[in-house]
Amino acid sequence: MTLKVTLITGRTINQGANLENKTSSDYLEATAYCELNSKDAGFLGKPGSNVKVKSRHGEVIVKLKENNGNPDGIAFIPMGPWANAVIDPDTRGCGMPGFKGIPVEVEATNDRILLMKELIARYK
Amino acid sequence: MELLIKNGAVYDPKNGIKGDKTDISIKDGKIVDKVSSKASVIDAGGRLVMPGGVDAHSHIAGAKVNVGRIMRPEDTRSGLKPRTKITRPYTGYTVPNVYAMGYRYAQMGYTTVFEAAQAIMKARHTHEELEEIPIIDKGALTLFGSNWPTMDFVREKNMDKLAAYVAWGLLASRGFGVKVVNPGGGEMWGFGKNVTGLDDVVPNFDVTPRDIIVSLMKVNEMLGLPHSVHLHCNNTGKPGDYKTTLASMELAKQVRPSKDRQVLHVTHLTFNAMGGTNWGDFESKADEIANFLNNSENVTTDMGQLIFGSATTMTADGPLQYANAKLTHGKWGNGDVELEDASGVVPMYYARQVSVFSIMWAIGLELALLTKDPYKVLLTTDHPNGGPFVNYPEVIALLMSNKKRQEEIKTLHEAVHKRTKIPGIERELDFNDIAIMTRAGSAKVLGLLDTKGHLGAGADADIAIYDIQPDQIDPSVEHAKVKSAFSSAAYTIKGGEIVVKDGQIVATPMGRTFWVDASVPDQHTDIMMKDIRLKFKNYYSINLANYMVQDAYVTHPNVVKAGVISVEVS
Amino acid sequence: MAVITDALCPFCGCTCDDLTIVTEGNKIIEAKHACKLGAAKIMGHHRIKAPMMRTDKNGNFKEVSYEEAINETAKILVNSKRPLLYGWASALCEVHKKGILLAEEVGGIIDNTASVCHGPSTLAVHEKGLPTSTLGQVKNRADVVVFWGSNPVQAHPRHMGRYSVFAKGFFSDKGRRGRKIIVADVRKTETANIADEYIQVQQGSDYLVISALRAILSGHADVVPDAVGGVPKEQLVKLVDTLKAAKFGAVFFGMGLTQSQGRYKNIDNAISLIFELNSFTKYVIMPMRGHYNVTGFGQVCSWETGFATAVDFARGVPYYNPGETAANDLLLRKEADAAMIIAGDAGAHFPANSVRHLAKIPVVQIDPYWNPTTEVANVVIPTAICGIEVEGTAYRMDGVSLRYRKMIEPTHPTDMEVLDRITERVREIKGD
Amino acid sequence: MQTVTLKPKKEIKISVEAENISPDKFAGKTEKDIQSIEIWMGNRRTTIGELFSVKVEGSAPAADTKLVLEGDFSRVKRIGEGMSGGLMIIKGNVDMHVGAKMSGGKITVTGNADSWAGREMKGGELIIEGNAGYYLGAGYRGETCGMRGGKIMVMGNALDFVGEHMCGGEILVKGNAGILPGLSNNGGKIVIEGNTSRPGSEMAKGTIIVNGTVDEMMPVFKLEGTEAVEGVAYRKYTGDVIISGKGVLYVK
Repeated sequence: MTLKVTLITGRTINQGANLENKTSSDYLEATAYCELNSKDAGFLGKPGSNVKVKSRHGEVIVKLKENNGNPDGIAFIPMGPWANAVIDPDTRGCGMPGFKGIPVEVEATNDRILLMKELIARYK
Repeated sequence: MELLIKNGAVYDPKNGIKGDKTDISIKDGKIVDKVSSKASVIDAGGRLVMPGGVDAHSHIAGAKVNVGRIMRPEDTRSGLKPRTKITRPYTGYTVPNVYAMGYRYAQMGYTTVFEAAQAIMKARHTHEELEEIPIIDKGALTLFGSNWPTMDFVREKNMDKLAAYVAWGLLASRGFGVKVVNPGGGEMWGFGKNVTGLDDVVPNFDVTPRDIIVSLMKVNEMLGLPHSVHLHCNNTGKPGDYKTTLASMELAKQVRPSKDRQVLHVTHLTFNAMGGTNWGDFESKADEIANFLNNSENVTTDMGQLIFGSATTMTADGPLQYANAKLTHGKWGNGDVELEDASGVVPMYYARQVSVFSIMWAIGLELALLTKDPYKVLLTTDHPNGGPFVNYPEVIALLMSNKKRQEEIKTLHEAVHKRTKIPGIERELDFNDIAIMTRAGSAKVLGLLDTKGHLGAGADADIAIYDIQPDQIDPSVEHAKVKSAFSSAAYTIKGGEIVVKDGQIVATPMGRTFWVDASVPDQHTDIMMKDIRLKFKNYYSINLANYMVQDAYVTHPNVVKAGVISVEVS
Repeated sequence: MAVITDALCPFCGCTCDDLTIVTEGNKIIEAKHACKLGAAKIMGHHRIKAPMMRTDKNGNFKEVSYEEAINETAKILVNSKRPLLYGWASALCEVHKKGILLAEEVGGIIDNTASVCHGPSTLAVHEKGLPTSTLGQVKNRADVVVFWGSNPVQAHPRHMGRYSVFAKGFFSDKGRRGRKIIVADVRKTETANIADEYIQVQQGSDYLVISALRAILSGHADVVPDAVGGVPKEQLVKLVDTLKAAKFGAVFFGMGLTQSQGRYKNIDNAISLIFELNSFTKYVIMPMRGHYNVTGFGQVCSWETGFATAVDFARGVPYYNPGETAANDLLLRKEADAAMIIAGDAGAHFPANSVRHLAKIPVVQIDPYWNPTTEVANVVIPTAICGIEVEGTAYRMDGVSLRYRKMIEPTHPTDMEVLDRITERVREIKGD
Repeated sequence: MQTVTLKPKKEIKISVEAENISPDKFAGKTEKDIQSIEIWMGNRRTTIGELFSVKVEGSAPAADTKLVLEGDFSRVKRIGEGMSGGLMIIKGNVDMHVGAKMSGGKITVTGNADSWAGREMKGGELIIEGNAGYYLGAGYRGETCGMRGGKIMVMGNALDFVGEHMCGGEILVKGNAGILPGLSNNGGKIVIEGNTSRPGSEMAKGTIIVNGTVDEMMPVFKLEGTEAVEGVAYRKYTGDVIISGKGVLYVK
């Protein structure tokens, strides 16, 4: 099924610890995932399975994770290239793109998560 | 390198020269008795020659100045001048960028400027900015009036420890002198409170503003610092504050100066000579302050003249600034510094037709005109509190021309007639008075009169030539010409180098930073440091090892030595 | 083996200055007292070895000399009509000064990573000012601390211990027990888990909630509806009482405010709340700055140009208007025709469309590490790591400047050296 | 009457700063004069003649000068900045700051205008037949006053912060407006025919009328009952109560 939720992005300690280590699998582990609470995640699959996150602005494959700190309908992806594939680029006259509050659709997928280099290669 | 300035109408108050045609010889950055025939020559052609201007109180660098810039992009977009091959871009009016700061002072013939307040903990920032201000010599006064160690040592009545702390604090901040702002009030503002007068007790520290001021004056003289204590009084900026100002000035009688200068400099009197009980019955009490100054020998002041238009108020007086922000309903910057002091920044617009501002405009002028000795009242605008320093020529013209004052008064709120004395004051200052208030006097107040503010042999070759001939102008009538000449120097010479010609910057050498290295007996420092180390262990949010300003931030130092001497306390 | 004490951490805006660094040879073997973030950076990762260039973005890099890479960089900048010089946050103030001079020389736009972090906080300061203090004031005095849209457990791990939650000080000798901790966020973060009170705000509604608090504080609870932004009115009324009861309150905010609906207006509103709370008791507010010296760039840029960031030098005088002159504005509008990215990673932290434009224009990267920006760069110049291999100045999140120590000797030229050489080459090409 | 027609010679990608395109700057000038007027493209100083073809008919003072801009001006900023009189028709889209600080005359944009249209406007008339971007009729960073006088009409939609810091004048948006219109309003009148959200925050003075739906109301207004404005019944609110504001917000 397709779950319609609001996406926010943000820092995490593992994302930060791998900030200078972005070609590594540790960085991918730390940033290429989407957190939902277990109720929302339950509609999509098991934690650790892949999901496709789609917005008006793009789509990206990331790993599903559970975090029950999230209220219903709120998805979280750590800041980084995977999150940025779907965020709202509009700077709304302030210079700041929309990293939080993006309507997205999340669905289960068998597609694999792109490596950092592959992800950026899409933009060339 | 040699340079000879011929045919100048020289005003050099320290050396008693009042408009005489005197040649000035310059060699290797200093004024000398004579130069060889190889010297380059500037023919001043009878034009006005003065020592380079010296400003003893201006906010030109550091945390609160930058807060002003960050708060005010609308100010930054005024005064723009694009970069040239010689100069970086100029920006801003009340809060100029570092480049405009140096260029504009030099263009007015000023060569030495002192930043009036830095907290030790934020001194590194002050010096980062000072390092980027071109041309002028500069220095910064260090805040001591609400510092926890100050209050501890005052409470213990241990002047040796206090002197050791002041000496160490000057070294830590590369500071030039002791600034005291609303003593005790800075600490109380930590909990949103304030002192209301000299005898309020600061909770937890058990000292009064009176104790703090007197103790700091004593150790200032014990250390024989070049400058005296530099005081921003308690209650500043409130109707009726002149009483606190007078009471604070009285305290100076308790201490004898260690040098040929005052023991207390009370700053920006426009904000401290206010009568009345509220903004409704607000009136000028500049006459009472002037009366005090006329009968006292150990206190000096500066005008802090108000300039109509845009200003940015900035001071370590945190509670005053919150009160100001409540009046303006506008932006409020607050910057308390742990264990040391407070600070605040509030934009202001001084409109002519507002009674309070009309009266404040009169206060600065009254003070300068009613005080007989110009050495006792320096010309400042407390930049950018009363207004930006680029308006000094306007102030000079006002002081030299009653006609101009009367023209101005016509445009002001009628309160200026009823609640000030300015309409009836006819005194007009002459070029010698102006040279004192902007050169010799400021240098004397700072304790730098040996090398600054005069044109005798041994002085720094800092010289301004203005495009007016004193014997052919009547400043009383031709005040516009006077203002224009002081706005744009024909020549500014800094350390023997021509930096301004016909009002344009032609060279941008780096000036020096003056700071005071005061020695005290090692055992006093050792005892004092025990307390300081505890403060860092328990209360500061950084380590002692990372506190003091390193040499890397003072790349062109001019170190003035001082140290413990015995002081007579009457 | 050598030991450096009182060393400063070059990771986040806390700039902890109590690290003990143990080195052996020219290698760091231990970073005592550092948190996970700081330790990761200090202990280091794989570095870019040598300068690289490629003629085509899909082509391979070839290693080149510094001289070649610097010459190419200068050519790219001089030929550009609208160069963007972006990044700067993981560099020292000494680098910023040189960067601003270079931006002036090439008529470029200089912007820093605050653009996607606390840039909106600066816009709010233009509106309302900033009632703040140094962190030691919070440590010594605070009895109420609010984290709004910020999550120090993940982003500033030692903030709570050193300054805000557990720290003990002169008037706060009870530490955590003497403080009320309030967290307002859209999800229950790890920081919320240690709070005394958690306010769950509906995503994008912070502005409304702050206005409701201001209305209640100003005695107008009557106009506030039963719930605002998902928060029940009773909870808001209670929160106002708690805030007012403080002797010293501090509000720390993060990207939960700067990046959500309303952007800087959320902070603008929060600053007004602080202004009004000061009529009752003492309050300060502070942004939780991310990179260790992102604050420093704003300081340097302000004293050099009068504007804190996003400064356009195209016409020789600084012009400033985020929304028009910030990095993503330029990239999304496809205005920039060249970019130099230094000490920041636009490739990783900009939206896809901005990265797409970077992929189309000549890009120079100056950085110690290989990251997504490298993938879209034409020229890559590796440099020494500021704050580890290079000493100099950085500003803590509260505006306290500190001098970073050198821990080990650099194996690459410093950013300062590289920028000096680029500027020199730019002047030669321009014939100045 | 003088008519000047400008057409871009080629596609403009790098932003052009064109405060010199205004009746005040063109009045009484020949084609050659106008061609040599300075204009900036990115960091390059160039001329109007380099970028645009110029056709001049007649010669007149600014008040009787009409500018016709044909072609793509969507990367040309600051057109008509500070304009004091005359007419300007921009046939198509235009970039940021069109009509900024204008004090008189009339500008018509037949397409869309990007952000800051009519910034700090003092007088005159600005008509945008398409959509407007952010900060329509707003101020500059840090200023306390945005639009002070004159009239702006947008036939389509406008984005966030319409009339921020407005101190006078009138703005009419026929379509929808983004969030926070009339923010920190200190005078003037804003009419939004369509929908909007969070109008009138920190409003001290002035009037805002919303004829569509208000998605989210600010919790800072006092409901004063209903009132008819030109025969239409509205719920009338006053506020912002936090700052004891005397602003009036009418919502249908």
